Amino acid sequence: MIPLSWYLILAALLFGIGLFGVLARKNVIAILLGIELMLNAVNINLLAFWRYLTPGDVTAQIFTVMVFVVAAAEVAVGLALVISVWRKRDTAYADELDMLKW
Amino acid sequence: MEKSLLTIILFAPSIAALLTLLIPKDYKKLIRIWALVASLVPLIFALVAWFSFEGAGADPNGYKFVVNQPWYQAIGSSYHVGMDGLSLTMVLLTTLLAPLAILASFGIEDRVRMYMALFLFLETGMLGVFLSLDLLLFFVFWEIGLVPMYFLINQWGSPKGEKELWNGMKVANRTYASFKFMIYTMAGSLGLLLAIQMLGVVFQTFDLPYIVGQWNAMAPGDEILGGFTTVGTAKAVAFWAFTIAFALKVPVWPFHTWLPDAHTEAPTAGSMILAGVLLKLGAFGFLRFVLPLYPEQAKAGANILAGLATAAIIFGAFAAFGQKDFKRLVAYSSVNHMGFVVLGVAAAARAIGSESATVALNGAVLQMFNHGLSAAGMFFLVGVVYDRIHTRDLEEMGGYFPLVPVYGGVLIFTSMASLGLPGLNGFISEFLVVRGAWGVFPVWTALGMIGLLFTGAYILKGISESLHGPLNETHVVHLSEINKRELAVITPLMVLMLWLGVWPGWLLDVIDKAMIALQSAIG
Amino acid sequence: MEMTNLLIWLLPVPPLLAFFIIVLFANRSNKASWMIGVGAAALSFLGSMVVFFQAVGAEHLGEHPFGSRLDWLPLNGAHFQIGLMVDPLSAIAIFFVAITVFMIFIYSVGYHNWGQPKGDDDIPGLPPHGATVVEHGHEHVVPSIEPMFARFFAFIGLFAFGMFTLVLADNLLLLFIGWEIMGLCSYLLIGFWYGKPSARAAMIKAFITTRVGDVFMLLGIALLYTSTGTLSFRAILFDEQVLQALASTDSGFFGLSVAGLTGILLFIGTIGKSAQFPLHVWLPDAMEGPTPVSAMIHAAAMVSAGVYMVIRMFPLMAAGMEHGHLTPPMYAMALIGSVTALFAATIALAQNDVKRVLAYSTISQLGYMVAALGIGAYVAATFHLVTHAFFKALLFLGSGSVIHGMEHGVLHTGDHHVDPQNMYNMGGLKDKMPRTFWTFLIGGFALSGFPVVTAGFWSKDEILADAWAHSQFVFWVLAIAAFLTAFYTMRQITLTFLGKPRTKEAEHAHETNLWMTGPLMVLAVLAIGFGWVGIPESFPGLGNYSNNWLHHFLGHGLPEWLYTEALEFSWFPLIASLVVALGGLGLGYAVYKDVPSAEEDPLKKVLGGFHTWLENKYYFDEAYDFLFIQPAKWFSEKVVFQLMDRKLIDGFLHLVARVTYWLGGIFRNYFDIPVVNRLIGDTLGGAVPQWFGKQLRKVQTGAIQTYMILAMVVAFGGLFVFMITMR
Amino acid sequence: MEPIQIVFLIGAALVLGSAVMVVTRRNLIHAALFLILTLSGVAMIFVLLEAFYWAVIQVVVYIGAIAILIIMAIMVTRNVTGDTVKPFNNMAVWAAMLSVVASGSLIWALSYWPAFDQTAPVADTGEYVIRLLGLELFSAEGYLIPTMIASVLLLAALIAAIKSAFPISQEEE
Repeated sequence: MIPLSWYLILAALLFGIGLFGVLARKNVIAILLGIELMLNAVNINLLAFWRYLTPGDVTAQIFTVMVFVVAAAEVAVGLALVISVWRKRDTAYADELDMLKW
Repeated sequence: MEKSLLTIILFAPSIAALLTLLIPKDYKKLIRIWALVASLVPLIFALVAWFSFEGAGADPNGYKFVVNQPWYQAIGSSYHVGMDGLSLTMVLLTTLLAPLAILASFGIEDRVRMYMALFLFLETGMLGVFLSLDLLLFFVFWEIGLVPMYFLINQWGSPKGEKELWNGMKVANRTYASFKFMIYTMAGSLGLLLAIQMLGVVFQTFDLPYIVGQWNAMAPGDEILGGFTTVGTAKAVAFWAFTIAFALKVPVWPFHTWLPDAHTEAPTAGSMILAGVLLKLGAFGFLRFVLPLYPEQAKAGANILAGLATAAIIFGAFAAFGQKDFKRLVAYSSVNHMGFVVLGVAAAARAIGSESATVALNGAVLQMFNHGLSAAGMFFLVGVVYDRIHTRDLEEMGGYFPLVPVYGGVLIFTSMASLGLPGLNGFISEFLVVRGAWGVFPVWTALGMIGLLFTGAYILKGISESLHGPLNETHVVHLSEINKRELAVITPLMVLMLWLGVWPGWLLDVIDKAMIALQSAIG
Repeated sequence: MEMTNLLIWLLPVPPLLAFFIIVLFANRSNKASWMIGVGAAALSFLGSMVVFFQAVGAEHLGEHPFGSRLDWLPLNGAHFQIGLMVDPLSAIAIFFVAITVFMIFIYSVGYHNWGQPKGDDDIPGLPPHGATVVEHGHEHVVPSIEPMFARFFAFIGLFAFGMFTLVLADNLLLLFIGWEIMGLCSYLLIGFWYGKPSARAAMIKAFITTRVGDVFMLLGIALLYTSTGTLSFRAILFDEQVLQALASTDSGFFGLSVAGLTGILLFIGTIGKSAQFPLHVWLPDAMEGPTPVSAMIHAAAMVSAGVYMVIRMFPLMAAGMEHGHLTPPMYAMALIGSVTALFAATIALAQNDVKRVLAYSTISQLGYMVAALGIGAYVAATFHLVTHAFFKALLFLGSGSVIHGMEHGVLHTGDHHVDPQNMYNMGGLKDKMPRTFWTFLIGGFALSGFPVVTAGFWSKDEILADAWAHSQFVFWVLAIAAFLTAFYTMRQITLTFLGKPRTKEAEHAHETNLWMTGPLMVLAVLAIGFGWVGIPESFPGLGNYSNNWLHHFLGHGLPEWLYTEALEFSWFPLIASLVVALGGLGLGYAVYKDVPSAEEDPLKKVLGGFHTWLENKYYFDEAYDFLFIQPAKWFSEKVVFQLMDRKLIDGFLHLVARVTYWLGGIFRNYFDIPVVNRLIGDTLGGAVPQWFGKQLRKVQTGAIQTYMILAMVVAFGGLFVFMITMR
Repeated sequence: MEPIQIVFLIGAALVLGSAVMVVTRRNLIHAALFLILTLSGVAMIFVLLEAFYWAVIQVVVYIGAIAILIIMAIMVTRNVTGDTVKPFNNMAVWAAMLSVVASGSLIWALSYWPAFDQTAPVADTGEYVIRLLGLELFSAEGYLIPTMIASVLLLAALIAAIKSAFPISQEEE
């Protein structure tokens, strides 16, 4: 039998890897990949909680639905923005997009 | 549905205003159409309220569709809204005029998005005043209405004209007018706010029906505020605070000079709303707050109020007759017409509970509605001409009738409604006011007839100087016939004017019941 | 009965529908417009005749009039009702209204040159100038169609609607509604040719002057409503208790009873509407409108409405009358009516405009009716109202025909400086326009009261007989006025039709077409025949063949306590009326049969300087302008607006602003600038925040990941610290 | 070591290993391919959690749609093979440290939770749950409004994506 902790540790590690990707990568698409990893970690946690704590209730699954929706929307908008930025500024590097600087 | 109806009516415009801000500012057409469609939402729900009003359940105070939720619990204020026949009438007027005014301002090209958003916010402010049953909530909405109007006049007002002040300082007319409007209303609001706070301290709540019940049950000699003063004194002071605030808004002579300035300088749609709805806020305040809260003081002060109302009727008519500026003429006509409302209210205050009082109140409320229609129509029609020839000077106008026969017909129709021609709406309300006031203030009423006579004079002056008279040749090129969009604005108003003139029963029935209830609540 | 009650509601509807249909749909088609307009008038006419003859056949119509009512205004938990009603008075009224209105509609088709080509340079707002047509190779000018042909029929339809509503109303408020609608229509129609400055002035004058009366009348209505709680004619006028209560309650104004005050207020309405002295000034100017409008205003509708109203309210006016003592309203009516009758007749003597003479004669005749009512001659007043409607409509339409004929001459000669309305430009038209002449002659004789054959004789005779019985003063004034009437009527006929043409234009005048002369002939028949319904039973000779139908029919429409039997016959008034009528006519012909031009008017020599006064209508217009209009303009512009609003009220506000501004300046100069700005602002407000800003600015790299790292450091660093400390 | 635990460890290793590759590969195409591998691993974990439905969704939505979308975006924006620039920004070290702190503190925090070492109860996780999920999603007492909002969000995202990815029109220039 697998204890709940294994899943949580897996999710935490996956989250950490994703976070690193988001913080450290230059390419905007790579950042998006990191975000996907983080969202997956969340999903693992949600489903693990569901299975171990409230298997008769579907609230956790509802949240999973929401995470999926957010992920889909985020990818769609994110990629569209990437393409738009690419067209306008000819770059896909996050650290070059610093027009907000003082 | 019944529970949330008023909330929807109230906040649909402001939500729409927020959404308007999301549309990119260059999509002017989209913004206009969106604003128009959004402003139809409250209208539709107001119609729902209208048709379900008879069958809806009333709370013990006679209000329907009531919502009462805690809002500002620490000081005992709550989100308490409700509707009776009076507010139903006013809500109907507001929600009807708002889409028409927005449609009328389709010609605006400058910062359309902000304009429309302000307009929709303004609608929420006005509706809030009509629906609030909580004094603090009422005051919040009362003030909210000011801000958009200030900017509408200040930013989109007529760009021409300068006024020289005492120290040689020159300001644009619209700046002067908007400032005057703002300061004037704020000045009245101060006393109003203090009086409301006083009530709040005494009763630990701002709930209007509760306060009305408690307040009138107290003896004038009772000490309140920890022995600081007595009920009688407090009432007398608070009565004048309320009265002055509302009298400024109506406006009653001699507090009226902000009105011609503001109306003249405001953009067309702003004038429509200003005359059509904003003036009604003051009159509404008299009916909703002053009469129930201070019946004895109102009775005592009624004579003064009636005198000022008569002065407004007479001097408003004279001043309108003395104008060369078409828009200012119409603006002064508002002073004249609103005088009848106040006269009716004053008569009712003096003779509360009698048949005359009911008739006078019916007349006053109907006059509020009617003036909303005809004044909005008149301002719009003046705006139509102004859009084409860019002047409001009657002396430069003349001879337009053969060039624009449809416009001419519409102008004559609307003018006649404003003049109070029988068969059109204004007559019935003026007749009812005269009938109600005659038994109470015969001398004031008789003097008011001078005003009624000069109403005819200034209306005919407006018509004859613009439509008839020698043609100004330079205007011929610019003057085009009223277009379909403009007709769409004025047609609903004209239909209502005629309908109310021929068969006012449908509206008066609601008003009548509300006015009887109002008086029985005072006792 | 049920059918009739329904039919009554339908009587005013066709003209109203015609108005809306023409305005909304048919305004581009002249043909559709006149057909709709005339058709509507015909429908109303037919319906009116049906109702009228049913009313004549009904028994006890006075006690049980036709009609029905419905709830209109919800007031105080109950309803204010409006309804339509046909009692003897309304029946008579719709009879003459329907006929004259119908005739005027037909006449208008011809008058506005239906069937003629479009004018060369006609513009809306001015009368048509004529069109050039080429016929058989040479050009000539013919009359052109009115440019606003359709609009005319719309307006006049609304006018007719107003009058029908007014005469059928069963309460004062509905009557007032019809009253004011006519006010609007007369305004629109008097100013029909708004391109003429005189028409513009006249339209406003008409509206405002009548409105002076209207606001008083509105007060009267409000007073009556306040004191009785109803405005229904049946409930007020036919209830003796109500009337007595009104008559015995003090109103608090001038010692009048409520009934007296109401009566006088309502009568002021009539003074305005029926152009009685001193509010008569608008009526002569109303000639600026097209002639059918003049006929409408003078005969069928507008001014008749005023008299109709006081006739209708007669029981109220007479409330409190005991033993022949006149009540205050009746006294006022007798006085004002007789003064007006004489006063207007004198002005008519000196007018040269063919329509203006008729206008003053209208005022004078209305004075007759009002005076008659003032002395209690209810039936006689009504009788004269009806006969006057017929013969005055006839005269106006006839004069329109004359003007049309003259305009024909003007078009022929092309000399547009010749005024086609000036009687001194006419003469000898008898042979050119025979149909117009004979009908005009009948109308003129009826107006003068030519004995026995004309309707005017019978009605005027009855008024004089009543006056003789009740008030000598009124009798003598009216008798003099009757003499003057006969005189100026004959002067008019002589100058216009008899003798020789004085101008080329008159030589080329031309009889008008059947559209116009047809209605003239119908009205001529009525101007003679209608008199026969009211021949007194005791009249020598003829009385044997008459039962004085009108007196019985109308008299029973009054409440019982007011009903009086017809007067005993008396010779003196009869002889007097014979003398004044025949004498006036004869003298008029004798004096004017050979007058060549206006300068040689024989009256000028006789009256001297007074003639100038008459020519200028006693300078009433000038006096009103000086006394009321200019002061009102000055007061409005200079006093109310400039002085009161701008100087006083705004001045006060600016003073407040100035003081505030001054106080603000002091605070600024002596506190804000030295203390706040320099001391606190420049050091604490300036230097310190600036330093912080410089430091913090470094964080703002603009790179999103920097921000994220910062955020994460806070979040997870916080969690880490939390774990360490809380473990 | 139970067999199921070994399976879990294999799955976990797959997930974590390929995730590390995702965030470190210089070539974005490779990174994206590794992402697919990670997502497959997660699907496997879902199977172990008896969330079969979600495993399927994971494959369909993430691998089938999202991953493909990302690959296409990469191809649009970059010369994929010749990516010579350094993949990390100059804060990579800080980021790595932060990530470790984040994972560590999360695990550390969770380990104090009583349910941390709980084992799975026996439960019906099959058809019944899917049915319940459907009912809850679309009933007014349940989560209808969030569902609606989510669908509106998707629609809005769709419109926004179309709008912003569209070729630059004249007015925006």
